[in-house]
Amino acid sequence: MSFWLIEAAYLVASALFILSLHWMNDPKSARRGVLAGVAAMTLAILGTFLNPGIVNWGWIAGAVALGFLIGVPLSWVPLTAVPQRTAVSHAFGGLAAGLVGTAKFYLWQDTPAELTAFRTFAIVAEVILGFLTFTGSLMAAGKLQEVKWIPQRPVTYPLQNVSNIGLLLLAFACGIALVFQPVSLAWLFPLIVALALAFGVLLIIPIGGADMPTVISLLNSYAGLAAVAMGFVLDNKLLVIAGALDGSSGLILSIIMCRAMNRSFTNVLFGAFGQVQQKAGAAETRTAKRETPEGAAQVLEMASQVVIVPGYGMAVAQAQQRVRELYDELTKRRIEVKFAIHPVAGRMPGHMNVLLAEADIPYDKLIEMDDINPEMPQTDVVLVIGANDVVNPAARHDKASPIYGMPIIEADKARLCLAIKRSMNPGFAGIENELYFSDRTYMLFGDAKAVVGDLVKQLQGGSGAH
Amino acid sequence: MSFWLIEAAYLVASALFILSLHWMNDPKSARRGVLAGVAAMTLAILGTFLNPGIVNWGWIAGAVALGFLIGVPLSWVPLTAVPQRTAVSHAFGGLAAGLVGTAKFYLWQDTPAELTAFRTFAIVAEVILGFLTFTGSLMAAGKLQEVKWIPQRPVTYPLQNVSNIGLLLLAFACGIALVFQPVSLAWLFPLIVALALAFGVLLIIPIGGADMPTVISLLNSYAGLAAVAMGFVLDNKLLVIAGALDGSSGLILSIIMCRAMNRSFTNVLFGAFGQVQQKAGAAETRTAKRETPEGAAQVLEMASQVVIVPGYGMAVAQAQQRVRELYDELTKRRIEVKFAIHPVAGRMPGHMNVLLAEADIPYDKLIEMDDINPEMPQTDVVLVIGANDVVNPAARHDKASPIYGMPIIEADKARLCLAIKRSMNPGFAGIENELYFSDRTYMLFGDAKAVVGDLVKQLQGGSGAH
Amino acid sequence: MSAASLLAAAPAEAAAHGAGPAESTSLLFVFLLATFIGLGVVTRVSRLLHTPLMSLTNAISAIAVVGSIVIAGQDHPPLITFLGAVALAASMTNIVSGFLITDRMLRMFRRPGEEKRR
Amino acid sequence: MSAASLLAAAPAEAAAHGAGPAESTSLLFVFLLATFIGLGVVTRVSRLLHTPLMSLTNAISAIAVVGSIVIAGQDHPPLITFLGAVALAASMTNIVSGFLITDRMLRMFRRPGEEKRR
Ligand SMILES: NC(=O)c1ccc[n+]([C@@H]2O[C@H](COP(=O)([O-])OP(=O)(O)OC[C@H]3O[C@@H](n4cnc5c(N)ncnc54)[C@H](OP(=O)(O)O)[C@@H]3O)[C@@H](O)[C@H]2O)c1
Ligand SMILES: NC(=O)c1ccc[n+]([C@@H]2O[C@H](COP(=O)([O-])OP(=O)(O)OC[C@H]3O[C@@H](n4cnc5c(N)ncnc54)[C@H](OP(=O)(O)O)[C@@H]3O)[C@@H](O)[C@H]2O)c1
Repeated sequence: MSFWLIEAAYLVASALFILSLHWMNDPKSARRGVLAGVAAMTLAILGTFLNPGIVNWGWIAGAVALGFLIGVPLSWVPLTAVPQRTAVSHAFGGLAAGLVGTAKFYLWQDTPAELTAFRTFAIVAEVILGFLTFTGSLMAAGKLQEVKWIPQRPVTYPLQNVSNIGLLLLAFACGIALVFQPVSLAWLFPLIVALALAFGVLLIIPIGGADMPTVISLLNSYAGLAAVAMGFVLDNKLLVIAGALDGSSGLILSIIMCRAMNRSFTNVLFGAFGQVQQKAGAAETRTAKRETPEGAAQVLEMASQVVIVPGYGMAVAQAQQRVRELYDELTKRRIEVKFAIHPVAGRMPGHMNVLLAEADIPYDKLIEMDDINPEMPQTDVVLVIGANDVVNPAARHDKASPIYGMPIIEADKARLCLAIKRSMNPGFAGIENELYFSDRTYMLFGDAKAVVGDLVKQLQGGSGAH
Repeated sequence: MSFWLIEAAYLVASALFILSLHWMNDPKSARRGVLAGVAAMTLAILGTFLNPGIVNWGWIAGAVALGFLIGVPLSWVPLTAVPQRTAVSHAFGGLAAGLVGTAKFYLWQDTPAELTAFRTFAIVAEVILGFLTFTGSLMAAGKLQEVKWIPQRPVTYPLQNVSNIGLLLLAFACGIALVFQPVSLAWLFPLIVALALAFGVLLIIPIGGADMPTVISLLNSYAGLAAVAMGFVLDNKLLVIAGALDGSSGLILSIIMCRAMNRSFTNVLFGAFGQVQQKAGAAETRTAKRETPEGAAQVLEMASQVVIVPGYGMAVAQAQQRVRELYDELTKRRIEVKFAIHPVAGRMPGHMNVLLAEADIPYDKLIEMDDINPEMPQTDVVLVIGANDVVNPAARHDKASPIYGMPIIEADKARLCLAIKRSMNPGFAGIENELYFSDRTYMLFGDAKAVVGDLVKQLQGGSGAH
Repeated sequence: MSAASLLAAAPAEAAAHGAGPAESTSLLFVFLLATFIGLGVVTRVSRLLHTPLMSLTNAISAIAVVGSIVIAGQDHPPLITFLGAVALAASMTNIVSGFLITDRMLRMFRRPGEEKRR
Repeated sequence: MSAASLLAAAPAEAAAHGAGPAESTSLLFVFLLATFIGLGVVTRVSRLLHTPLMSLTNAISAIAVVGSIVIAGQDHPPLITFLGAVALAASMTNIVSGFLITDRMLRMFRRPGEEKRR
């Protein structure tokens, strides 16, 4: 009987997981999606509890409690730390998969009949994926958190890629050997684990901190595939389904990011992107026009349509609240304010949307790049807040530029452009931005939060009447 | 080994079937979709041939040859006969499913262990679905083909629905009994088959000929579900997958049709819709304005934007070629011609699109209802060719009308309307159409093909210069 | 009630033959997933192509051919073989006519400017 | 080469234990279908919600909890149980934090006019 109950629970859970992702297609139904996910996960867990032979309730209770103890605080992180948190979670996911695989392997040593070629292969895949996700994600989290002893910039050395790939191949070679001699060659297993752990670290070292978001989504899909492999090991369809959903989602997100950056996976993974950063930042000669908050405020007051282009800088400066106030001041004056959202503005997909949503800006004001660009020529003022690469016209014409071909928000087409940043330093791509030297652009130097704050003050002063 | 080859073939086939439907999302890739479908089917068949124990190659060859003999001519039917052809195919599909189920049931009588409750249940489902689809589709085809001895109009008698449902329930009751006593109660099996066959006929009798398209797509999904059941019987995933794809497609198409007619399934299946037809046709008093082809041709020549609304009448009259010539004449004069396509114009979904495509009209001129309606007020002339219900304004305001709430093409909003039909008779819904009495509407009475032909002659005469 | 007893019944049988209960539940999962895919894919089929879609799915539903071949092909009493052969012929008819007519219709759809496809 | 030998090897084992080859191929079918669904569903996720999507899938991938419970819960040598417990704790962490943070983010998205959701 319990068999059928469990299968039924898993079946419903699978459907709910699918619906959960499906409902994310619209902010209106998104929270229902989360509910569906929670329900599915609960069903999956309760179903599993029905398994005959589950006895160590103490251990389970303890582990679950521990999970809550770590999990709840982990969900309080500030939004800017979301990428790190995600990375850490992937690490946990990978660890879990790896450990389960390891446990199964050693359990089945006593009943070799269970270790079919198919299963052994699955175990090997699960363990390699799991453990490389574990260390890889930890490294990624470290780089994003800018931990001291983890170098931000890509670290490269001769034959790096060759040796990394070699390592992975070696691990799989051992795996294949195990497939044929799962018992007599069991000593290979720890070696595989070690290789996977090492590969995870080495994979990340040559990748620049700013490429981490892409890497994280890739690790996301690895974590998913690890779950799939676990499903193959345990003959569990629910694991396969949820894992596959996860894997494809991670894959698609990273593809979206690569496209929006006009870069290939190989380039992200092995390109050691972002080494040049320092050099580029230095070579600086031409001068840009500056503007004072007073002047900028007046310009904004005179405009009838304003487009705000937020970028990573707004996230770093935590300026979203001030931006909201600015939005209110301008709309109060019947000025039409829209936000131009570049798919890879910030450091993770949809980064800007969450920040602005946090600041209570209605999401129908957040316009996607392709929809806003046609309006740019009719726009009076574009206000760039801590964005750089995503508004760099070089992407359109300068074949030499590393971001050539990356679709951008065409701030340069607007009648006038105000840009808030702390210096003339380049952004993530490490290249200078001619937009800031155009004679229609005025720079407002300073921390985004402070500058926007000044603008708001100016406007409030100006509109004492209201 | 063969086991794995077969499974591999089936796996690839499943993927190809999915892609086949996926590629139908765009006319550009649609033919690739067909290729994928053919490839998948070929793989499935070849894979099955690998089954150990397939010996009667003679029988197989014969049956396959016969299939080609019937199938190839069946694919030459004129486009107007497509609904009938589809119905006939569903009949074949249902028959095949039913026969396989029957064969399996009697084969397993010798090895009762094989007749698990699960399988017996699946067999019963397969046989009932299969055979009711068989007779039901034949009836539907007959009604569409307007075969003499099958009454077009819904035939009703007291307690009809009750008795029909009762019949179905009885069949299932026998099925449940079989589940528990698959061998000792085997004599119930022929009874189930008979009941299913009878139900198929009785299901269609009360449904009007014009509702057949909806019924056909429903039967389509039944055929799919029968294949799914067969999959459960034979432990064959490919059958389950292809069947499920088919089932959901049929379901969605019938839902689309019901929505576009603003009717419910129950209303279609048990509503005995279309009885009123005769009555309504009679009650006719008001007179409509007539127009001659000459006059109409002049009106068209003066227009700058013309929208053509084709309907079932164009299909019946096979007027699409003439319409194409009209289109050419008008565009020659730099008049912008668009076609307004109602989702249920004609007698099957997408009917008009195929006819006009057959007449070589580029598909970017075929505009969906929702996209064309906003343009109507700016339209100089709307030319309605054999359409009626889909342009009946009563759907908007007359709560009493049977089509109230059905979305329509708002021909009445255009500056001027020309309507081609043979008489003032009503259309499928059997209700009169006030559009034809509006003072902005001019009727062109006659067979669509003839009238449009006249229009073309007029225009060619007028534009001898070209 | 029937369902429940079904479930109860099956595991008992499980041992008796090849396909254990696990196998039959796999089929349920496959059914669930395939249905999700079907709904997702078909809702995105271009409205232009609903008629060809009908005949395409019609051809696809002829997948019953797989079952028919097994029945007709294996060494069974002649009556059974005959049933199988009829089923096979019927399915083949659908496959052939279904794909042919779908392609015939699709060939008619002409992109602006583009020549009609043969 | 490895794949082929894999396939060859498995059926032999089949008899030896519960899950026959049919079962393992079912998993392949399930994987194929689920991947199709995943690709279809995720590509239609609103761009607005890509960040919440990341944390949601993150929580979903913690489905590994199922495997962890089995390992940790069954009567095994203490070391195995310990591994299982660690895995379980890790998965639970992801489930809890993943869903909580996703919901926290989604609560922020405010429809025009509508009050912020609590
Ligand atoms: N979103 C994703 O998923 C994703 C993933 C991977 C990579 N990326 C990459 O990240 C980049 C995102 O482009 P972006 O324009 O948003 O950011 P960006 O190109 O990195 O530029 C951010 C700018 O903000 C300024 N800034 C930093 N801190 C600031 C502060 N506190 N106050 C004011 N300004 C500040 C910096 O100039 P100063 O130092 O002079 O202030 C910098 O030029 C793209 O190149 C994209 O390819 C994005
Ligand atoms: N498309 C689908 O999937 C589907 C499915 C089920 C039901 N339906 C129903 O079918 C109807 C389709 O609407 P519709 O406007 O296209 O067709 P309609 O409402 O049935 O009207 C067709 C009109 O064409 C005229 N006609 C018939 N033969 C003609 C000929 N040879 N030359 C000129 N005119 C001719 C008829 O008037 P005369 O007799 O005076 O000539 C008739 O009024 C809707 O009510 C819809 O709900 C459609």
